[in-house]
Amino acid sequence: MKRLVNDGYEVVEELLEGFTKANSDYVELLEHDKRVVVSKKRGDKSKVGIIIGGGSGHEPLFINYVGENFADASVVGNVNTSPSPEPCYNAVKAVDTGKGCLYMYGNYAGDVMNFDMGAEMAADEGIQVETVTITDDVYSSENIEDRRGVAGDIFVFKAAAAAAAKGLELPEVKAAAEKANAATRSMGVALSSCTLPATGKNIFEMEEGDMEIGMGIHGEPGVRRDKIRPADEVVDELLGYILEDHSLDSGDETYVLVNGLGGLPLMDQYIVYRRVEQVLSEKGIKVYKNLVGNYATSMDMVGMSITLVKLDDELKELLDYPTDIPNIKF
Amino acid sequence: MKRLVNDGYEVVEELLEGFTKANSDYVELLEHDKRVVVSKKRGDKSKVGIIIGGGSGHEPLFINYVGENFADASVVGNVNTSPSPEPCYNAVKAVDTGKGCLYMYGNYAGDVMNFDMGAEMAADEGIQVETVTITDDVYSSENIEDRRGVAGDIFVFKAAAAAAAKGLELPEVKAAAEKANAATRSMGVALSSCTLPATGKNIFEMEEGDMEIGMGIHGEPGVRRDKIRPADEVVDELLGYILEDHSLDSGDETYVLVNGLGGLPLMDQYIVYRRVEQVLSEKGIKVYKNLVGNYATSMDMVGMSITLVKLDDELKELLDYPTDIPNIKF
Amino acid sequence: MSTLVLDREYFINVFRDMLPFVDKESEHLQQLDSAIGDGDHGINLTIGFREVAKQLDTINENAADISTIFKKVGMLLLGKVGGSSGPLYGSFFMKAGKDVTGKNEVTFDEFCGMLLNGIESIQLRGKAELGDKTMIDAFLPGAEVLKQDSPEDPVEKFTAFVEAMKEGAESTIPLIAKKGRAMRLGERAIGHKDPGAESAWMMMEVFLKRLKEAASA
Amino acid sequence: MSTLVLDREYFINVFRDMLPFVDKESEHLQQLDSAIGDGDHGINLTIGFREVAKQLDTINENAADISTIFKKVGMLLLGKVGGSSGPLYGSFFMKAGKDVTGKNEVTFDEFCGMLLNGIESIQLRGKAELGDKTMIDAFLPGAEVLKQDSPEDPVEKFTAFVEAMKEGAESTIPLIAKKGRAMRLGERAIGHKDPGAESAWMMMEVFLKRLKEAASA
Ligand SMILES: Nc1ncnc2c1ncn2[C@@H]1O[C@H](COP(=O)(O)OP(=O)(O)O)[C@@H](O)[C@H]1O
Ligand SMILES: Nc1ncnc2c1ncn2[C@@H]1O[C@H](COP(=O)(O)OP(=O)(O)O)[C@@H](O)[C@H]1O
Ligand SMILES: [Mg+2]
Ligand SMILES: [Mg+2]
Ligand SMILES: [Mg+2]
Ligand SMILES: [Mg+2]
Repeated sequence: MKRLVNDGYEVVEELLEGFTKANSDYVELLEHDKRVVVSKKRGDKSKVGIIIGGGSGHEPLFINYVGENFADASVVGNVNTSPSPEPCYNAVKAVDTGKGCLYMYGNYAGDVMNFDMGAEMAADEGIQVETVTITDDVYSSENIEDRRGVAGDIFVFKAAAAAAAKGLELPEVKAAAEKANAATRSMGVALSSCTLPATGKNIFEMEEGDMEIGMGIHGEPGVRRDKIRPADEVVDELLGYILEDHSLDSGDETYVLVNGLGGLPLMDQYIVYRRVEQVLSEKGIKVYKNLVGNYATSMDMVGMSITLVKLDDELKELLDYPTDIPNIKF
Repeated sequence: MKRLVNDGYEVVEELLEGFTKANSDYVELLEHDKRVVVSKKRGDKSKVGIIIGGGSGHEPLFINYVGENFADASVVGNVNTSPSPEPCYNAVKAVDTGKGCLYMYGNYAGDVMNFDMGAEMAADEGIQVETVTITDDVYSSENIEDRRGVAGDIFVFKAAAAAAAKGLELPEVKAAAEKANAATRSMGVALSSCTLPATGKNIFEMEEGDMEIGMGIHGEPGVRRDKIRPADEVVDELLGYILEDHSLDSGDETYVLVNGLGGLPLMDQYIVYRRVEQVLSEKGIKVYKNLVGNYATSMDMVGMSITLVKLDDELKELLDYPTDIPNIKF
Repeated sequence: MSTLVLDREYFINVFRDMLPFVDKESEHLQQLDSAIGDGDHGINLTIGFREVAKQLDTINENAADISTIFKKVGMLLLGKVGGSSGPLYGSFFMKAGKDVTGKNEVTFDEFCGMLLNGIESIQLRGKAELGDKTMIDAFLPGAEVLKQDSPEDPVEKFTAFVEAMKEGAESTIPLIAKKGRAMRLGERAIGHKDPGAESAWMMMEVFLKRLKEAASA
Repeated sequence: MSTLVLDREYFINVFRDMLPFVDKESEHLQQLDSAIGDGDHGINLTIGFREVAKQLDTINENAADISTIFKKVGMLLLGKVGGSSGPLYGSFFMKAGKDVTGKNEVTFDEFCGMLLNGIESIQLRGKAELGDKTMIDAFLPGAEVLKQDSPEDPVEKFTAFVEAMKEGAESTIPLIAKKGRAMRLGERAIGHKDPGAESAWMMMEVFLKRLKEAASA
């Protein structure tokens, strides 16, 4: 148990208390539902409501992506567990300005069931809610629509949030999210499990010196278990899967994210980025922009993922849109 | 060995290659000395050169703190090891505009010897270099001037960099750094060692479930080894040491940093911040601003430190100065 | 047709037994979920039934009928758990209560009907089919037993129900998953029992234990 | 006064022996540094002497004299290692070369003088005193032996020098540190040998081994 928490069953409440205190200029919890983080930077113009969410334990995902020109609300579940329907619904009630709302979250069975129930509750009151589930994790299924959402989430969130900030209507905002999702591919590797605060234990055991290619952000098993290899070889393998799946050709431009899962040193992440850039530039693929750091974690899991977004002018404009969110430059 | 690196003796070169590629808008390596990161945002106005540095393995410290209105150069040592004199000198040659330079780094014997030799080399050529060593780690000595520098570094850097950006002269810039250093106190706790890339091993062994109060950012032993206790108790103890040492009274304002050492989940850091805020507000001490995240790490060490800066109007103005550095909002 | 009648006390007792049951099995369920999921199934049930335990007296005091008790329990699970098992077990209990409005005791056959309603709602919510390696693989064989218009005594029938569910849970071991987190595992899911199928029959066994008491009373 | 003369080949051989020596002792030195420092003393020396090994042939080809060889080795350590040991050992070798300009062989007594110069520079650079728990605790007792105007044969004298340094290193065990990283440890430093003191006598033992060869040749 290498965690600094109090009661393992109270971590979400305490996390949210700390987070909202630390960022009281940006966010607050709904008075009547402490599982909904709402932006204080919404202003009073009418726009499509951007609602993101999922289980806790991925910080800064999802809560830090609430703010100006980003999400209007984040719905917060228990650790590694989708939020329940009521906060999904309460988020809609809180941020809808009459133009409807867009739910965006990683594609997991639990999230789909709960957010769908929230959307049904909103529909009963005549509020329109659309949904885009994010499916960037290349290796999680052959069928794109069955894939999981991992760190690529943040590009989909940002594209849709920018579209909403520009004043577009719900169908266009949804289309922006879908477009970003279709352009985004990720693949990860883990060198350890994360520690569940409720049990103080690892989700699964992993031998020191092993790695799992393709492991999910909740510790779902991946492609295969292997001995840790040099960073460059690991990058080459991950990029191999991504580029096989993604039509990125010489002359194309990408937004690159090297995302730490929580326990991997930033040093290693830059070493990884170095190799990603080498491989892409060998192939003539241009890095338009990049992010290197812990943007979507699995608590203390040691590992990282690589995300490539294939860009066109529309996506560039959306992903360049200025934002102001807690602690993150994006 | 839970690290993603190639040759453990090449990590610094590869880190710097990745970092400068990822941030080519902000920084470059000196053509003739690849251990000096130089800002591309220096512009051409004459100002006091701000030079920071130290060993590698603390990323984002020191390299990410180079940029607009922040450091002009960072000198990079081996892992956990001060840079040698030559790059310290080369940094001065690269950024001096005739107004002299200020060296700032954590107070460690190795750094002092090497930077001092660099300063002597510069002095031989008539370039004035002043030095402020940072001494924020409360428990590292009774004598303030013997204390180590840890995460509080970043406040000292920023204060001096802002003073330089405002066009102040070297003595005033140095005075700003000294003032910030005198106002800054930190104390940390570690739940694990970091892994040295050269050996693939922990620096020291720590029993699962143990923690070390007061451990240094390179793994230097701290006050005492103990069983891990609930986060709130750990915070109370650390704050106890800081507040005993620091004259912060009801009505005072502070800048709070909860700094992750690399392997501690952001979730836990927010839980810690929650308690820090509770204790301070009980004492009537006002949090002016805060930072929560990995700002100065020890690679994959699991742990965190708390830093409190006692503010007055001058420090507020300096610490509010707008900056633009890679990936960090500060 | 059996003449056994179950009163609200029976159901309150069963719901009171749930937390100790979950506490006992939590680690076992976590291990199953670790192998093919995200390791939290036991935690999820603990979170849900802690809340049920906390509110059960109040629910009992305020509920007009058995229907309300089931609905409230279902809503607590739905509201507190999240994930997959929150909406699935939440719907199960909520829908199990739907046909017994106004009643403060139900016959054994009515009780079987309640469970069938609950099972139906899990199917509706999760859209899983037999062989997808989910709790449905336990519930559907159990439902077959419940539907049989058998002359047996209630305890025997309910024992057969739980047995069929347990076998259904066992039957998930060699399967490749088609729903839930394990879906992405492909062949690597083979050899592991589905955690939701396991918790499903075990939860029904809690009903069985109290049923034996009620029948012999 | 001894008549032993040491040529540049002797020194080149010693510097060539440094990397194998460091490779062998690196882990041991790391462990000492882990206990009271930051665990990298062995790594630091490895980094330094890898570079020395890489450049030694070139240095030998281009160096006009023994002085230059020492200065170059010192500069490599200074430039590549950093930390505390970089400037300390760097100064040691640089200053050891300062009085032997133009020479391609030195007498044993000149060699002792070179070492004394080196030791002096470590004191100047680090400002540590006897009992501060640093490499100075090994070097100063060694220096006393070197300074003795003894009639003994060189190998005997140098053996006594290394012995005195080794004892000096041992003497750091019960000390509280006054310099370097261990300074902050207070009482917790007690019971641990200083890594720099240990590497110091061991490095001098590398000189001793080749000296025995040279003396018997
Ligand atoms: N679509 C579905 N239909 C029926 N049961 C499902 C479905 N998806 C998941 N399950 C069940 O839920 C169980 C997992 O529950 P739990 O671990 O609590 O949720 P989560 O997967 O969100 O972590 C699985 O073992 C499976 O039995
Ligand atoms: N001021 C000093 N004077 C003499 N020796 C010193 C001084 N400071 C440190 N040392 C020596 O340096 C050794 C540590 O070297 P090393 O681990 O390579 O550097 P660092 O402490 O920078 O990691 C200590 O064991 C001690 O012998
Ligand atoms: Mg879950
Ligand atoms: Mg060091
Ligand atoms: Mg689960
Ligand atoms: Mg050291």
